[in-house]
Amino acid sequence: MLDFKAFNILHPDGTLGEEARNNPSLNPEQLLFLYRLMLLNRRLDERMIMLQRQGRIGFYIGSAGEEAAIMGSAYALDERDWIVPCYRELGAALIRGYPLFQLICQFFGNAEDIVKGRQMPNHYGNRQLRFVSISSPVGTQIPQATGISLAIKIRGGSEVVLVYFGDGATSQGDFHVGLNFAGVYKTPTIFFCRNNQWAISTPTRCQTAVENIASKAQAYGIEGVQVDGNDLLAVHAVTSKAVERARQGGGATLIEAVTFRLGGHSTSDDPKAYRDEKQVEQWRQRDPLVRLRSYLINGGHWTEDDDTGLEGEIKEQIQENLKRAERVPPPAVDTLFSDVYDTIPWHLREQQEELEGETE
Amino acid sequence: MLDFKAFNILHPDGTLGEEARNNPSLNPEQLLFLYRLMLLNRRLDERMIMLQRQGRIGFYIGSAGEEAAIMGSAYALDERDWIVPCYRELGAALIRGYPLFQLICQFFGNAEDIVKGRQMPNHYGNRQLRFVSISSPVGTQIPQATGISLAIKIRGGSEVVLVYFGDGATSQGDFHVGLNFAGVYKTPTIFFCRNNQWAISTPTRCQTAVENIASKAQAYGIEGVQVDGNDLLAVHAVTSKAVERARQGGGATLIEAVTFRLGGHSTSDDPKAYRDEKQVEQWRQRDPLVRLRSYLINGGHWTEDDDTGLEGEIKEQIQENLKRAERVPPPAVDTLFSDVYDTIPWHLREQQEELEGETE
Amino acid sequence: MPVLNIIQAVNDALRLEMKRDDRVVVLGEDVGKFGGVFRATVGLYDEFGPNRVFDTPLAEAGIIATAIGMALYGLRPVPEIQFADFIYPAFDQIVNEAAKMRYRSGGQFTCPMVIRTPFGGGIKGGHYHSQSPEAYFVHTAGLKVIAPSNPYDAKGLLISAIRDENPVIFLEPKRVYRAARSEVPEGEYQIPIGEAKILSEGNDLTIVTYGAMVHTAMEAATRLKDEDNVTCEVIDLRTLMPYDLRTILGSVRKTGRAMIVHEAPRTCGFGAELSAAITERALLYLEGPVVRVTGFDTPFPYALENHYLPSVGRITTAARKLLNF
Amino acid sequence: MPVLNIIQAVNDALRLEMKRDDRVVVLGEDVGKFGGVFRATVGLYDEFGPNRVFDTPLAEAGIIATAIGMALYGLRPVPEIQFADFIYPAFDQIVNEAAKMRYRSGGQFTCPMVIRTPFGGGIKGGHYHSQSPEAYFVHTAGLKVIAPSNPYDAKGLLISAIRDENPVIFLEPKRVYRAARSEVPEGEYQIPIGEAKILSEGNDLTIVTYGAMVHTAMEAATRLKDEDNVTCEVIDLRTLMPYDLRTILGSVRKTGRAMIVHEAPRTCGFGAELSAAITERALLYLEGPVVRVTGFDTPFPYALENHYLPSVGRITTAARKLLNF
Ligand SMILES: Cc1ncc(C[n+]2csc(CCOP(=O)(O)OP(=O)(O)O)c2C)c(N)n1
Ligand SMILES: Cc1ncc(C[n+]2csc(CCOP(=O)(O)OP(=O)(O)O)c2C)c(N)n1
Ligand SMILES: [Mg+2]
Ligand SMILES: [Mg+2]
Repeated sequence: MLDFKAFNILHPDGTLGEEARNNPSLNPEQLLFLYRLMLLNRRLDERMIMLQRQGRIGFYIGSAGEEAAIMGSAYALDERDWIVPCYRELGAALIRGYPLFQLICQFFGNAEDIVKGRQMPNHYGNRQLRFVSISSPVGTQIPQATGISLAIKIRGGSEVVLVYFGDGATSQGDFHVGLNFAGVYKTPTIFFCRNNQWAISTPTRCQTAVENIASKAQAYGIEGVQVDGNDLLAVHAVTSKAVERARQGGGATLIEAVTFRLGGHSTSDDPKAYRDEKQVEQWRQRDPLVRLRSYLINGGHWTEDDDTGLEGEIKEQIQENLKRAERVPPPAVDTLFSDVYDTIPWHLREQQEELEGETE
Repeated sequence: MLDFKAFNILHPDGTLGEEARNNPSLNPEQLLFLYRLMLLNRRLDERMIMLQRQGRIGFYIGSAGEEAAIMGSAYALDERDWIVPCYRELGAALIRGYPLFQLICQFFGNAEDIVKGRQMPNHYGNRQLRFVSISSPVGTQIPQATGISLAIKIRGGSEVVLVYFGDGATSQGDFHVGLNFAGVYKTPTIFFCRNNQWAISTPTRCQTAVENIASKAQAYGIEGVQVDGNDLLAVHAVTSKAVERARQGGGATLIEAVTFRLGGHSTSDDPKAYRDEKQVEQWRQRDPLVRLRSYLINGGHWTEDDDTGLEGEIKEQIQENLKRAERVPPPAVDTLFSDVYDTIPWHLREQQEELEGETE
Repeated sequence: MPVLNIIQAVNDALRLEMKRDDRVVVLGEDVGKFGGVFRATVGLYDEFGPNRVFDTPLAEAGIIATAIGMALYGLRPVPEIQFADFIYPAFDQIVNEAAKMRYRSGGQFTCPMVIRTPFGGGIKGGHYHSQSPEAYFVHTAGLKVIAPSNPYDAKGLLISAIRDENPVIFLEPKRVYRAARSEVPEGEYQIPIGEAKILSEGNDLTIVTYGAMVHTAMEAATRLKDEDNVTCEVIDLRTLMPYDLRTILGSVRKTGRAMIVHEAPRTCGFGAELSAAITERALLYLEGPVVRVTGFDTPFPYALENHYLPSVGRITTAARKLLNF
Repeated sequence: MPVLNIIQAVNDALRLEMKRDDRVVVLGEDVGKFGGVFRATVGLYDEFGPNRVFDTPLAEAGIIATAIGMALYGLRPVPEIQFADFIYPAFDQIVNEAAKMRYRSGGQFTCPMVIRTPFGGGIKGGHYHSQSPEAYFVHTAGLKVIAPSNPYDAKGLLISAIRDENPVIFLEPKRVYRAARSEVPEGEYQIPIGEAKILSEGNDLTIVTYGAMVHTAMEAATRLKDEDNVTCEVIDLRTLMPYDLRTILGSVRKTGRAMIVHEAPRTCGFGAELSAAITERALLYLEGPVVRVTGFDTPFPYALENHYLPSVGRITTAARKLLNF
């Protein structure tokens, strides 16, 4: 699994490969911006998983090991572009400028959660940021993304749409219809598959008989490319190219980022029950965060001290937001009945009164 | 559309091409058997369409122009093998030995219809013949066929499964999941796509951005092959190969038979409203029936006189069965309530009594 | 006023709304140049072009998901599902996605769209060209469900549906697509979603129905009047969610008897809800149980569809039984 | 007798049936080596091997279609849908195909299979890990629907379901998967499909319920006894289609009052059917309307799920209101 031939720029040891020459890299400032957010992402995940263990939140989905795939791609977008996430793209939300406090309130499902405590942790969404509402059903977002991008095309817009999903999602009918519509209508869509090798306990070889998920693009007449998903530079380069092509009317791309889920599927999952620690260890050697840090330090853009400092900052930032969020009360009971429709119909109004009456 | 490069043996003018040398042909006896059924198929279609116009049956779906694709493939199977049809494979039913009277009773939906008058014309099925019950929803049969073939594999059987569908069906999620499961489990399935260029009024280029539907096989790690669907010999050769491979554990094949629907989608459809007569005329030149007849006559296996005789026989055969079928009464009213479950539950028993009482 | 059938009325509503609001787009199988297998979108392609009216690949999940995406972007899609029987591949997109989008995003993202689809039997369509799936959608919070019975209502309700901010399932009674004709005003007008219409006033029995069954119920009411001197109040619900309980209750409190007529299978059908809701709120007014005359709990048959569908005979028999309760 | 929880009872039933009948196969997401996300299939892979117990790609339509194909061939598939909320991609295969196969083929082709799936709220699962979709399936002719509330019934009903000749939706109450424990006989036994169980005898009020709500209803009954000296007859339906109307009516004719409790949204929920059916047949015995205490007509919430779910408080309040009608 580790000798895949996916497109790569930054080697696991933090040195640049040949491809660096052919691809405009990100400048140190950009890289540091990304590194900061990647570290925040990692620490936030760790912290929330701990909170879940302590019973302070109900559930959590982490993304350790997949940050480069998620953030390298999201960073290739403009503000005007749309992100259609699944549940594991916290990094994309952070890149997008999703306020940390808002995210944490969502994890608590409290009164300041902008989705009003209506969904499980990790199922946020922010219209202003063009970061679409997350749902659990695997794959549903894929053809929706095609729809957004078709609307853009119809209206002559210049935006593109980046949609995320896992290797498991490629088995759903919705994957097929989403990519097929995109091929037929030549929409500005980037289909970004995080192939993290596992769908809960199911390995990718049980999802598909082909080795290369990116090759499925051929069936739809769109571009396909496989990239080292733990290489921030490669992911960014490949996605930028796809964005460019989409923006210029060249149609959709399927990107397969080969990566690995270092943690459990979610806090409900114990991966030791189904996978070999050796595989995990091998992939830990390819940790995208460590790789980027090595590169930054080797290049003289960053020091161990800087890192210690950043760790401290992040810890405090998370701590502060957590403290604030934990003080926020749960959503008001009447939020149970709003937003089912734009206005509350008679039967829901009655049910609301009934709830008030019956629990007096 | 006419210069496609699909695998071909028998040229449109009835002469054999180069590929004839590399492929075991069917012997004249077999060819005559097939020709007789092809002609029966064509005349039966014509007759039923006329009956529909006269209001004697409610609806009909013909297959003119697609007989070689349907019959050449079905003929490549053994009796033990399964056929999973869609609504346009009358020819496969005939090959299978589906009694003509039974078919006609189904078109009438009368008391001798083995599906008990419960479905529209063309939605038959015969368990004894391993010819699965037809339903209207496009594509649902595809993953079911994978399921049958997986069962065969699990039980160590030697049967294979041949499933039919149109070009339109390739757009459904069910196409994707059916082929994907077949790839993953390496099942003995032959996915047979009649690419007849149209899905009602929608041309194939609106279903998919790729030219070659057979190439979609790659996405599932199964074999894919495109064949001249109006060439009985080529279809038979290609399908036989796929059957052989499947039987030997080599897994599934997607066959795309490039062909053309000469008539309307069904008796509810007037194709003049959406397609060019020129296209139809071009394809009429490639009529699989004419092609086979030319070959048989050129080879000295058949004469114009034989043909006139056969036409007479067929006419009579159809006429006789029609007469008999039209005398059969409609299904008894109590068949409304049986077969919903294996036994009739209380609520259906009550509803049956209610119907008897309320229509007294 | 011109006399139109339902297809023409639907077509008229689509054309007017497309003219009025360039965010309205029509998509579905065969709806483009061809104008739809029932001809409901005829002429729209020529008038508004391929960016506003287009054929899709044969995939209902794709049609609805595409419409959801378009709605998220700010368009007003009006997808057509060729027959209601074929809506199930899109069930997940409708029920888990479109219906829940507003709620789950705290009101940020919305899915205004109208899913048009012909429903109901009586055209010799068998299992898969006859179904009445309204109960599935009425049971799904977040959806509105509309089922007009005539051209006038069809036009006014479709216009309202397109302007509505919520996902709407718009069920068109295909049995009377052409048979139901009425005067239809030119130009735009709206019929409010959620308001039933009392088609005939009566004192003895309330018949609540919708879609093609309205016509059968009206015939039965005439027969009951003629043969039994019984007057029925026939209510055409028009909107099934949110439905007009107030009008129903007003009538039942007057007549003391209620009958629901629909084609869909009985068990857990929409009639069950109406029956339960009426009994909950008007028990003391009832002179007999709320009666359901419906399709049976079988798949929709072919040869015997006239036995399956509620008929004038079944309605009148049931009415007489109720009147003698 | 060993004391088991529901998961263990389900596992036990699967093992026994797989041993007894080599046509029984188990398939679904993560059900193989891993044993399922709720551990219901643990150990089966080791005991019966990859030909009898296997993981599928992540596609519910594929899982059910594969099961249909296997059933057509003569196997007895027991597919698992990981959460009932994710059954909709397979809705078309279930509703248009499995449910109609026997009827449409004149009884030639059949689809005996048991679709196991955990359902219901109370585990902080939000919109997509809490739904109760039973009404969709009860409304679909050709399906049986079962929802046990405890380990003993779960085992006996699952064995019956696997031996049944029809497609069965087997809804497992995940909130009490581990919490509901009871003595479960070793070895095989069957509980007949279609028979309800009276859990407590009473004279004042009949409470009809199923699944996890059985436990809430029993608590409410205790409270009503303690605080109001009101005795409730609590009926655990166990099978929702075909449901045991005879037992319900027997009880209602005795108590004169009926309440339905379920988690699913109210409108067009299964409670509507029960209410309608009771009123149709026992109107003159009723001392008040049939009352529904149910989930609300909203998507299933997250933070407020305890307000959404029928509680002991809501049940007792509604009961008192009915008793004072
Ligand atoms: C339709 C549907 N089926 C099943 C599930 C349960 N489930 C949640 S995540 C998951 C695995 C997803 O794997 P993948 O697509 O590879 O994404 P990853 O979790 O690895 O990022 C499953 C089976 C679901 N959420 N939706
Ligand atoms: C799920 C579904 N959607 C729509 C239809 C209506 N319909 C019937 S046949 C058909 C076109 C099918 O085209 P294709 O698959 O190419 O087969 P062909 O009719 O050309 O043989 C359509 C849209 C249907 N039967 N099922
Ligand atoms: Mg994965
Ligand atoms: Mg076709």
